[in-house]
Amino acid sequence: MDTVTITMKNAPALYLEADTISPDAFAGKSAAQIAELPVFEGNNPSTLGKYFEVTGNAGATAADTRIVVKGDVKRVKYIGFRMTAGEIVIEGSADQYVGGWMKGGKITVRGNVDAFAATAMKGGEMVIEGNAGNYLGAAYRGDWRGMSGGKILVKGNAGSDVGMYMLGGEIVINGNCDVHVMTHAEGGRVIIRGNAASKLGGQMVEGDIYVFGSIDVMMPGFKPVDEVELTVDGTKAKFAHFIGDTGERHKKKKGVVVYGNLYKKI
Amino acid sequence: MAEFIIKNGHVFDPVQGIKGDKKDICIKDGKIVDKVSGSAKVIDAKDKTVMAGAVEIHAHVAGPKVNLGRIYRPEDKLFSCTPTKGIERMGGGASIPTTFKTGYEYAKMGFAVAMEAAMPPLFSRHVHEEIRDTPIIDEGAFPVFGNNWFVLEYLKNQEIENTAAYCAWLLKVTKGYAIKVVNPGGTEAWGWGLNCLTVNDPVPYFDITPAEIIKGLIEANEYLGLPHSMHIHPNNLGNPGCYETTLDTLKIAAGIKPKNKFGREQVMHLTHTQFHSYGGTNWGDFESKAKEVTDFVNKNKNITIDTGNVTLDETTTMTADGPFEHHLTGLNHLKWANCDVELETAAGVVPYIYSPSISVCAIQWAIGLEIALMMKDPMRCYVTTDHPNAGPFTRYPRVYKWLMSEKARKAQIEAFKHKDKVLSQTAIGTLDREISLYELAQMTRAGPAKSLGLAAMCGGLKPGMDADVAIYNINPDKPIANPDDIEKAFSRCAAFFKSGVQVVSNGEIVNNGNKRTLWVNVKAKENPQVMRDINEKFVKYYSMTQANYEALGHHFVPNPYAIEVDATN
Amino acid sequence: MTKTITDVICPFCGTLCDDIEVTVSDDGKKLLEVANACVIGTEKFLHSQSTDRVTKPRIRQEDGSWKTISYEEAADYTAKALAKAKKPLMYGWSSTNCEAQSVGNEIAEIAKACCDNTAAVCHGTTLIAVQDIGLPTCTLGEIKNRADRIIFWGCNPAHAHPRHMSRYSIFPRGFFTGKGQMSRKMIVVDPRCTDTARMADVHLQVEQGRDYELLNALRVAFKGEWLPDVVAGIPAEKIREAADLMKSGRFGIIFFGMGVTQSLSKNHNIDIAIAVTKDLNEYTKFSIMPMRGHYNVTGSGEVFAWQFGFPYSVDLTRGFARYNPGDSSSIDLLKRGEVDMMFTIGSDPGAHFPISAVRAIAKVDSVCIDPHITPTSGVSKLHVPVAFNGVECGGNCYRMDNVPIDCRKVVEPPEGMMTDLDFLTMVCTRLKKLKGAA
Amino acid sequence: MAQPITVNLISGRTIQQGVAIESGKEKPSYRTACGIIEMDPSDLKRLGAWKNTNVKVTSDYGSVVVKAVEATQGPHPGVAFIPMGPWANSVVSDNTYSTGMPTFKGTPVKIEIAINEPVLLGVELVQRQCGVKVG
Repeated sequence: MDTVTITMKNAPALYLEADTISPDAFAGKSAAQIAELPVFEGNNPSTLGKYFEVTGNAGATAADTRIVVKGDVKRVKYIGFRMTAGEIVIEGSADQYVGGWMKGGKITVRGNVDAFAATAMKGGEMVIEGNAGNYLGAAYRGDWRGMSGGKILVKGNAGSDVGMYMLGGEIVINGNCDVHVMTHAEGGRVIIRGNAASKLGGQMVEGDIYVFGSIDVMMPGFKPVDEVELTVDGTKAKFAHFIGDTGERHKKKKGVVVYGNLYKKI
Repeated sequence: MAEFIIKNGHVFDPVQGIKGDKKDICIKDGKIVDKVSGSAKVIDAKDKTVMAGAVEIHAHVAGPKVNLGRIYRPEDKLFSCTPTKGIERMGGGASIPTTFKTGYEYAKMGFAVAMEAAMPPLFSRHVHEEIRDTPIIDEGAFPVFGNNWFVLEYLKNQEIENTAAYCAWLLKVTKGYAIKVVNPGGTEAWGWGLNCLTVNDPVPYFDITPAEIIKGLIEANEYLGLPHSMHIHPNNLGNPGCYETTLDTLKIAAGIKPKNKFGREQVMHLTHTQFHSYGGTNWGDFESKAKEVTDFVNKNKNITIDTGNVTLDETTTMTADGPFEHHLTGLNHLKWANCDVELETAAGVVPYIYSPSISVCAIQWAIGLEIALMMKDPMRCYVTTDHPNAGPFTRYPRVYKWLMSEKARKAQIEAFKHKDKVLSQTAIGTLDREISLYELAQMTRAGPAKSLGLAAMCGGLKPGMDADVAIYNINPDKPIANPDDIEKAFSRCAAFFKSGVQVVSNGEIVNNGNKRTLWVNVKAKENPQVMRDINEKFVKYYSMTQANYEALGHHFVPNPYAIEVDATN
Repeated sequence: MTKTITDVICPFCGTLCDDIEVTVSDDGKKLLEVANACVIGTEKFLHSQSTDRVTKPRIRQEDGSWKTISYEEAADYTAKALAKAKKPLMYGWSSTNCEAQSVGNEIAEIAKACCDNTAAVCHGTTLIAVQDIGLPTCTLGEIKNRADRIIFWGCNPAHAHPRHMSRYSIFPRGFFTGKGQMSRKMIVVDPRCTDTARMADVHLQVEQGRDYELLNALRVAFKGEWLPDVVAGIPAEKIREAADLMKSGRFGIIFFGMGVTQSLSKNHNIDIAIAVTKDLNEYTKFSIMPMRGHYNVTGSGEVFAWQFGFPYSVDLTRGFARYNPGDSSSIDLLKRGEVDMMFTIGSDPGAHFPISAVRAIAKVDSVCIDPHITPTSGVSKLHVPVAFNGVECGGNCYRMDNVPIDCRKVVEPPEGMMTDLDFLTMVCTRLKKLKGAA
Repeated sequence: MAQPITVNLISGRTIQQGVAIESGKEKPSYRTACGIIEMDPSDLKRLGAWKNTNVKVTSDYGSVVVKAVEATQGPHPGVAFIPMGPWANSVVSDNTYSTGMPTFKGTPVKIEIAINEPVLLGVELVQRQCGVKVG
């Protein structure tokens, strides 16, 4: 695997859209060619090289390419956009759409990410060592096909609307989580090791939510059914089990109605 | 205006009976002429196919439900919006393109005219604003009448004259083109959450049946002598076994003769026939009844149809058949929009994915093609996708490919997950007919133009007609090696002239043309009773005043082309 | 001598009343009387006659004072500012007509701008919800003729849409509702006991910010499932009664407003209210409708949608249209410091945006096109006063139920004053020259 | 000395606000209509304020001086209402939760008596808050 290091040298006055920072776009290119890749500051077309110092050549394929992003990229959007393979390490914090529509590969962010990270993710892995913004692993506006595969780990807190319209895959949040988790979900699971706010699992058709900490306000559409002992994300504990959203439509499998599940650690 | 001469092309023109002969086409002052001066610009169409501009008889391209589709489907545009390019404004939308993209895409495929198939009269001003912003192509819009309270009340008492007077008034104030009927009576029933699934189901409160509405509107249409016939989307669309309702609907036209000065020979146009040709009792034993429906139409010359071909895409369904869309969202659980329109109609919108892996979708695909292949007279059967219901209009070239190549059909059948089911539930595997270029010109040009009463104006290349001329990269002298070449050639014209202006060159837009709004201006007998009734309904039941109802003024219809009808005798 | 113009459209709120009568002087220069309009609409027509109107463009000088300039100079300034900007935001559009919006869109396309309308702080979250779940709705005449269950959720028409109840929803006697108010049951959901709530058969005084839970509880109640004893401050019994009242009607409607679009859960509140409506269609007929605020915010969404494909928050900076509120929405753009030029027309973000967003406007180059003196003009570099649309010029507008109604001109603007359309056309011509566009 | 109280602030339209914005936002009538906070009588009592007293409203997002008036559409204890306009917008939450929509309704605010501080006119208030130089 070959490593390309890009270091922010001229920060944008506004925000930079750099959907070309991905192993797929870098693959097969030299440092000089990578520096020529297009980026946009507002309506102003530019090149990656105008903002970043690029060192190292990419591997022949995306899978053979590792990108290390250094410097302040808090105002850079779309890093890892639609990536299918390879690896990106962001040493600081990044802006919106990190790993948006990604299908494979791995993204590690040492700092925080803003909203819309892993939008409609299909596969691969994302690790955010700081906090995640709103709409982590959610669907794009209007689409009923949200995150369908892959794994996201947030070591800090997450914003609102985690896993909206989620169909599959897993999101683990070590910290706390803001309102609306897995709204409209039809599969997948979200594990919140910290506290949750409210509005969990609204309009949920299928899927699983696990909360280790507190929940401010429960949705009325989640009915307490029993207590279960489970091993979740390596932790064995007793959980109160709720099913819901009982106001929503549900499929039947073998004559039995399938609900979404909410497990709250006791 | 410039003169052009298109030389050496293979001309297909059903209006003149030209079947691929090499013939020069001359254009002057926006019209086809016999000859032009020596200064005419020469366009070489050697080894190419030349046809009149195509005519779209039924598509949902402008108006409130189309725009609701755009508004509520951002995902239909994700990663597919196109930038401003030369004189082309930016565009977007796969199944529901923006107005600019709609005009450009039609023009790039060689279309000169498109009819918006369902205009809610209360929203006519909206429809016309969108038509205004759709470049190049001439457009008209069909106001819907089949659930209109005036019509229901007049026809309950068999008052054809009053119905006709009301239709004439509504066409004028909405700048409408034809009498459209959607799920007659059923959409009014939907006002209460109900429906009419057969032609004999009574409409709640109004004490009338769909059959009476259909018959009355055919008679009113012929009473006025409108250019187009009554254009119907029958009851019970899209349900297994619906073909019986379709046949009951078609039978209502029996014995009625067309009366008009436009050369139109039908009294009923059955639209998106594919959706109305289903047998079976449920989705499990779902089967094609294309044969039963086309047999009937083949025998009855006073009916024309269009196909409604399924293109196997993700699309957005939209129809004035409100209860149907409610039914559909119950099946696929995708987002449901509905709008009931006071005194007049309703509309619904639901996204739909015609997946080749689902047997019902594959059977629907086959039925649409069967209809076109089983219809004996291509002048009475027109290719549509009921855009965007069975697929986007941008897929026409693919539908042409399937119609023109048995090989292409076989390849698609092979690709289906449930191909055995397609073969057992339809006759598609037994049909070896391949539509010729001449027949295609009938089904997409001369035929729909005649059915719309526009035969003197468009759909052909006869001197005196509008100079709408499309040139395609197809050499009819050579066998087509790969059916995909058909799709490619019809997707982008080599050149297209609209009203004598070259608007497309090598598949690119080079001129925004001079688009017109087609509407039908009926001079009808004065009818004070109907005028009083209209006045009363506005005062009592409409939510806006009569004075603000008309689509009037330059910002709605900047370039009108009125087809005059004298119905005073 | 005076003359009376009938069937005039009121350019204030989304109710877009079209039965106003306006009396003008014989020369058509003075507006004398207004009949049929509500108190706000009347004020709108009459204020156009005030003598202290700004009638010429003004540019702010170094010392902060205004200098009067010509419309030509103002158009030059605007075109240059747009041409120069990397990410201009063209905001507003809700108090102007569709023709002006259309020219504005052309400008935005050439300038590669972000464009947004007042849905951003009004029913934008409704649009997000509609994109997620759809919208079973109807025109206002359907309510008048059929509806026997009227629900006002988080809206206060007695104040915000003063003639709504008398024209469409509560009092009118329609085709199937001959007894008017007697044929209807009215439910109001609001954390305050509003003047609208006082008229209701049932008032659910919901805990502020818990509409999502209450709507969820209604869905649960429809299905007869288990409910906690109290949801959002409302006892389960009362929720079940309200659910039964909704189900038992022949035709129901939920009207909703800022109480849900602007409270916690935002789009989700609407999303689940639409789900409630959809559920009710299993039992009876039900519709839902946003109480749109500005008289032509709906039209702006329509024009954006047919030209660009999205109803608001459209980002054209890359040369093609994109949309994602949270990224391309005005408040976020301003708050995040993404914008380097602000163009405002037909709205007043200075008064109606949170102060952090207004500060961002004050920091950048800015043009404000508005007949009034407003907080926005107060923080802008250039103020271009224009004729009052719907009073001094006509043009098409869309009512809250998407019905288009062509506004009427009833009186002449002060001499020399331009309309929105005139001024935008001048800007467009100049911008095309600057950008070398066709 | 009375203690500040904490309430949940919402904003919204009133008919007086509607009339005032059409008659001129630079005029005192706009301040009269919108430079107010409607409080439940029990909250006024808790604050120890008479009606029509100027109060300072402070949130995480800013602060503003408005006149405290008795709720016209109450009772709504614990909830206070400032009509839509720059006074409300000086203190409302600008958190959009990435939906584009600020949280105009539901901002926790602190209210304290500020008898001697003036309520500014609408345009003036915004100009001051933004640091705009006015000639």
